[in-house]
Amino acid sequence: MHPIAETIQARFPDGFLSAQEWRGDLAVTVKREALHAIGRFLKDDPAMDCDYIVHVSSVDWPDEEERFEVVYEVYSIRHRHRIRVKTRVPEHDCYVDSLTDIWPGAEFMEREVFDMMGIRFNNHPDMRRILMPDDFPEGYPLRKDFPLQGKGWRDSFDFLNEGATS
Amino acid sequence: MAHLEDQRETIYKVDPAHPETKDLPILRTEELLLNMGPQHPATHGVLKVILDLEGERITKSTVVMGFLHRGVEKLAEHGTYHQFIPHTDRLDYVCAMYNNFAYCRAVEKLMNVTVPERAEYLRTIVAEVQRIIGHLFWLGTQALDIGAMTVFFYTFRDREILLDWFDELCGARLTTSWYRIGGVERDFTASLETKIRDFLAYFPPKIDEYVVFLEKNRIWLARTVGVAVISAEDALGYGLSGPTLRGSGVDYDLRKYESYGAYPKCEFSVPVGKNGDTYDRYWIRIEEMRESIKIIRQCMDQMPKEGPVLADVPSVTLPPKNRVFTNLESMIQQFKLFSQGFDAPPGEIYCGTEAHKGELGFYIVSTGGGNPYRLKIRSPSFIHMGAFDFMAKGYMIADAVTIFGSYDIVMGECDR
Amino acid sequence: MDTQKQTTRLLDAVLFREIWKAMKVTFKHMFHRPMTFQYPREKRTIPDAHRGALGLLRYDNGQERCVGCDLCEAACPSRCIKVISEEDKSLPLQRYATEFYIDITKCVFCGYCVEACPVNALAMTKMYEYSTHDKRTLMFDKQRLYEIGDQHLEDAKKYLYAHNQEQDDEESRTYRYHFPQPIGKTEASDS
Amino acid sequence: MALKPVTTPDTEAATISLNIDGETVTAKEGVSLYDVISSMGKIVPAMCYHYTFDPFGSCGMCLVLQEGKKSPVRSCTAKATEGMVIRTDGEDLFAARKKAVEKHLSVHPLDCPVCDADGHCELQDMAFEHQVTDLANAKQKNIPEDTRSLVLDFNMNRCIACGECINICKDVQRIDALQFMKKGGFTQVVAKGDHALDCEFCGDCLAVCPVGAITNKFSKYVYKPWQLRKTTTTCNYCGDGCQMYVETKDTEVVRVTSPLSWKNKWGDRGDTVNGHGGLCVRGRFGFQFIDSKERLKEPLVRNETGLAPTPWIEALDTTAERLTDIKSRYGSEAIAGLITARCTNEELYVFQRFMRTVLGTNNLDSSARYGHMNFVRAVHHALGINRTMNTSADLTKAKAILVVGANVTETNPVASLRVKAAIGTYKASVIVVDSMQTNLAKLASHPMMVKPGSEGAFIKGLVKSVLEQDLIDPDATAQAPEALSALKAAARAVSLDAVAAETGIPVETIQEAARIFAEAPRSVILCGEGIVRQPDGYNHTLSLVDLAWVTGKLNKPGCGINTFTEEGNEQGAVDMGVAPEFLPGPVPCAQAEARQKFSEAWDAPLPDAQSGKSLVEILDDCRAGKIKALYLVGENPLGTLPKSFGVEEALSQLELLIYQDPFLTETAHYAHVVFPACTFAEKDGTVTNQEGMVQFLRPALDPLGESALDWHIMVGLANGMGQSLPYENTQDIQAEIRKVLPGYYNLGEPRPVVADAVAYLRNGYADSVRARYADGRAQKSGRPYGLKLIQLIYHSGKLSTKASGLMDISPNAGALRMSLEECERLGLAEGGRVRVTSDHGSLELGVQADVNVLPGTCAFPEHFNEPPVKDLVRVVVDPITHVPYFKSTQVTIEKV
Repeated sequence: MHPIAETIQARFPDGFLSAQEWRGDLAVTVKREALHAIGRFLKDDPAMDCDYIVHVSSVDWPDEEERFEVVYEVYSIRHRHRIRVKTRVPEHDCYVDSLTDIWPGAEFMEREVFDMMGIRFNNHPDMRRILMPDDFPEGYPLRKDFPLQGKGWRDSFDFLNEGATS
Repeated sequence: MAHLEDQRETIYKVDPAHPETKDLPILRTEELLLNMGPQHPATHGVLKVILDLEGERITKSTVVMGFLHRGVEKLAEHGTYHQFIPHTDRLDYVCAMYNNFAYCRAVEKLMNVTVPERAEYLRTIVAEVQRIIGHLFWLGTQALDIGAMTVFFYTFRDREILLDWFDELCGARLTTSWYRIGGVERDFTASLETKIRDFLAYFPPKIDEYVVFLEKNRIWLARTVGVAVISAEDALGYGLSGPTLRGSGVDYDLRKYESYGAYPKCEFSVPVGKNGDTYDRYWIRIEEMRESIKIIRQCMDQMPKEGPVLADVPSVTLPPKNRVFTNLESMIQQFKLFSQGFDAPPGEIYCGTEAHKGELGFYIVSTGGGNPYRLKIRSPSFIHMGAFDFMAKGYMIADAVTIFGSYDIVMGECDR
Repeated sequence: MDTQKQTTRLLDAVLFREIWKAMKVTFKHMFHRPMTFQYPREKRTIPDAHRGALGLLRYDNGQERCVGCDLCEAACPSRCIKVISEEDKSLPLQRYATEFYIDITKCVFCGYCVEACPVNALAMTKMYEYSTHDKRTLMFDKQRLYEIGDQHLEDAKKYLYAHNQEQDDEESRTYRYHFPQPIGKTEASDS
Repeated sequence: MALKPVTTPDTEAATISLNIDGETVTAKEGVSLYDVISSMGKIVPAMCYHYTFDPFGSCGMCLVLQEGKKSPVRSCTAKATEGMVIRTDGEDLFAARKKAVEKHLSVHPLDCPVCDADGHCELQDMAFEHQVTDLANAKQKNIPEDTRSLVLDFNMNRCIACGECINICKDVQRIDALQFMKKGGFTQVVAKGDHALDCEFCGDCLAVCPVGAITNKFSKYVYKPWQLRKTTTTCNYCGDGCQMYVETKDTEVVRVTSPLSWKNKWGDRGDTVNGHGGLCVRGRFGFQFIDSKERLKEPLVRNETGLAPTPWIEALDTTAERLTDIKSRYGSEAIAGLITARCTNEELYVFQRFMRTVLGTNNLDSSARYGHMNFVRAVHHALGINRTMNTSADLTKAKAILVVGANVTETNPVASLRVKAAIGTYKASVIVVDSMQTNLAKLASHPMMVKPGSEGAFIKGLVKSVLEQDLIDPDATAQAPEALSALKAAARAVSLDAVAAETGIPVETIQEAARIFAEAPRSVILCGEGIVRQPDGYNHTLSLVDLAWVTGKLNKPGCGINTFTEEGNEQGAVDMGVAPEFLPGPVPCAQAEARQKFSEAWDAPLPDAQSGKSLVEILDDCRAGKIKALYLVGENPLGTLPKSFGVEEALSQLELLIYQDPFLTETAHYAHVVFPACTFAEKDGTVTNQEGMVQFLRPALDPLGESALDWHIMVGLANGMGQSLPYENTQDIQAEIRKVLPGYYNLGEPRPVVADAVAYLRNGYADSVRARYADGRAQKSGRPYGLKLIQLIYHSGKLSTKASGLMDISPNAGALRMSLEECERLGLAEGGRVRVTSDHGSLELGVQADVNVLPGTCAFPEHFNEPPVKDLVRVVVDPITHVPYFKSTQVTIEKV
């Protein structure tokens, strides 16, 4: 296992779940209860020193019990290493602790995750939609079960369809 | 911001951070909400910022975006990897080539495809040309926003030369789609090479010209020096990247430290600022253009004269067209790749590329098959906007334009 | 040194030297040839590789190249192509497109359809002036596409050569083939 | 057959163990090595392999390395033996497989762009997967395309000679219509004897063709697989309920495909037919009616000038108003409703609830009345069950099958594969009793061609013969010894000689049949339209129960009595209580407990149990003017029943005829209101097949035009009448059915039924059996020929006549089918015309020789009304079940 993953495992034996390395990327899967503490550790520990937040993302696995995966990717400018921290949340209890207090940039990225996937973040200063309108009623667009086909506004232009069907 | 519940009218207090307000007479003032955008010429697209003002000072700003949200990430899930390239053109529509580059690099990492050497050089040259275009565009519009109109004409004139060059290279000026997974679509022709060499000779004096307009200009200095200062630590915490981060003195450039393309074979330096203000970010961009010229020149000299420009991996890259006409196996390859796409291995990768705005990254989750299961675009514009409130606090309304101008935002990329 | 710097700075400030310097550059440009051109009167020369409006092509003997294989439809990232194909009952095994639509309002001009076409029936031309008052006319149908192809045949060929879709005329004739005849028989059927 | 695993349930092969890729596996001796590998979940590429038939070994892809052998072996044709050490992967094998693909590619034409299989082609997949590039010495065949067949085009340039089409036709369908032939220097697949293909057109060859060598003519060149949206739904043409994929492009149905395909070739070879998953000609090629131009697209309401298009709201309002009016003026009894059994369970359920609670009438019936009701009522009465007793797997494994009056290969072609598998794989004895030379009779071990209308006599003969030969099962009869003696007493009225004379089967043969049936460990009875739709169908079914009971075949595993249904959901119609005598369940309508339950569930009183009229009575009452309003959902009595029955008068008497159908049929011309309904491909819901399996219908298309789902229309009418039915979507209805019929929706697998004959045998059995076995021989008619209205494999009811594909394959010839001998005897060369006279009319029509028709019989497809042969028949109504019989009569034939 990658030394960084080993360090995390040693520090957080309960929170650490697994580590994967593929194509040179290190990804660590942790329990969501431990996410905040691990984030704090990655930021503050001099050996980690991950001061730069790269992105926060989310993946939807509708067939799995813990449906959503929240992905944080952080980077250390000094040590030049990149760590991806992933955690899973079930759909009925869709909360993760926000890491905004550790990396302020997480605010916008987490808002985007909330907007697109519907995962909420505890202690987030401003948990609102960001790209979709605030009153967007139709759910979360990047979920796999978001309806793809609908009667869009283009369908109301008869002339566009006339040619195609006649 | 002061709470407004009981005190709808507040007495303006002297702010220790801005001692110049000391001399102002104490007046009764009201909090003012100013709605800037979404259709404002200086917001580079459709961006709305709600500014809470105390007098002319910004106390809080709320960014409202998403006006150009097209669900690109969702679109990616429903097309093949190859089909997504034209969509990347439309992220940062000013610098399509770099988006293509970043995306293709990410997919190549996923597919483990090695790009032929000549293609690497071609890609690097075009990417650097694109960086110059991006910086020229930024310089012109930023100067225009601040009030210096002349620079705009000059930078756009030179940008035009390069766009025409793109047109000749790939057939389009902006929406290029020239990069391919595993290489590039088309090799340089002799005339393209001559043109780029001509440009290399033509351009450096022009940079000096722009600098003449701005470097000592007292208005420019007044509007940029000490405006939107952000410390290195904060900048990192906010995830800023590119010139915006380097302006704060952080030496973080993926071209150097996670080198790719032909960059490892080129010598160039990464300009780093000191003060983290708008002026430093301007200076870095000017210097980067000079570095780009160096890189292009080195690449043109080092580049192998002959060679394939697209990797020959039958399971990923398209066959040459003339083989499609005559060989069944190439015909099959053509049909499979266009109708179903290539079969990506299950896994996930993140690949960041140093675009001229900052780190443009693609996080791709694949579960096998021809389409990405999830594709996340880490777009610098979006992330930079996250720091806007922090950076604009305490500055004047007029600086708002300067600040987001200094991130070089493009809403297509910001909203995706 | 310090005093000299101070003096320079003072003089800069008082004399607005930076303005003079900038003005010098500006005045120099008065003697340059203008970069702009007057569009409707003057036209840009468009490079061969330019990705303009799409056109459908015919073989030299006038036969439609398109066999209605729908690969362009599959390749299109913006889903703007619609091909309806059918069997040509007069010639068994002959498939052709009965209808071919390109919604040019949706087209992103990426050229993937041309790249995909296994018979090089599609090509992009240098035509770009088709603005209209009526959006309906931007739904190019088969007839319109063949008209474009016929009118801009030379441009279309140049496009194909520029993007390595075809070699030059002579060479491509040897491997150009018609369905359903196998390769090698094309010469005979061409003449 | 050597490689087929020895899986007859009686014997088990010895077990061996072998090592595959380092893992030790056990397998049965003698099975194909390939099967052993695939049972581990490893898929070795193979293009000619399909689990439904024996390995063929032509593609050369399934190479594996066996320790001790230098070169790779073909795993499909190699037998697994003890101690083998096998490697299935590796660079060398990859290269060897690549070579094999190259061999196929090098002679393959360059026509992916025009090929329909492109994108769904195994050769493409293999070439791409094995990264074949730069093939040397590629050459092309130039074989002209064979377009002679009506349905399939053969392009032998693309053929890779995998033989899948030939094998599946031979081994699974047992039709054997295709063969290899060396022609023009190439081995090609051609129809037998190099004629135009003329077979059942099940399309299995099309489904398994891994390349585009066999093309579907009805959708040739109009699609590419990647454009199509695939919807899994259930075929609605017959009671088999085959799963199928309706593939649509935008708003048109392009083709129908089956789970059986080359993509789905790694199944359980132990039980081939179970996982066959194919379709018949109707399911695969009869899809054109779905988006037919003839479909009704808007509601029509009759005004002075005729039926005029009317907006939905207005049409519903008028109809509801008029229904309310009739209800208040004449009472609920003056309203009746008929529904077709092609509707979903949900629609049938809503229909009966609508009729019973909103209209308050018990005058409702479904098309299950035309035959299936005989079977249901008989087994309900005798055994307390409501449907077929066996699953399809039982059929395959039966040792003796008695097929009485069931032309299964024509009416239910996919179900017939089970019987074919029993014949072919397990060598079952099959006794086919029919008055036609059925396809099954040709394959059966004991074909018995009886005279028309004598199937019932044959059954009695069998019972008699069982009793005579003392083949009685002592355990079964011990339950009710008095019933056995009653049966014996009753059977005295039957003489085997008389049976032999009536049926034309010698006594010895009858006795042999009885022995085979009684002595086999697992015997199954199949009865079909030749029993349940013919006079006395109810009694004949009861006689079959007698037969099964005395031989002890009622409750033994793998034994039982089964029937086949013609329409997709006849079983569902019975289960949903769409009959005057049944409530959903089905439970008898008079049962107080059930009445209480449903009355509570529906929050409305139920109409009187005795007041209900069945189909025939409804039409009679219409004619008599007692019924004033009739609601027809997909039913077309005018097209179905003979003219002599007076449907025309009945319909013209009505004050309000509401007609709801996808098509404007002849009945619609009498309608006052016509509602456009959807076809099964637009519906969402479930149907119950003849096995009792509840399966999903899923919408492949949006409703065409303004047509609406049947239950939507009923809910709309109910709303218009001021009573709302609480359904917003199909799930609501399903939830209610789940509540009132617990356990009904166990999807995918039918609930086992347990027959209990004891109560029946102990109560009044003696009287009924005496009556049944009393000499009920039909009066000898003076007319020598038996005329049968038969079902064709290419059609189903009248629905299939709207499918242009099926009409192309089997147009209405308008000719009477007669045996060759009879034709010759009457001096009728092809094209001659005859006058057919029955007691009820006379008709002149053409003649067509048909090898399947026995001498003394003539036949006409019931699907066509032109010329109106059906009008020659008079309706006979069963006194107990009220089933109308009008499928056969006696006629005289003269040459014109």
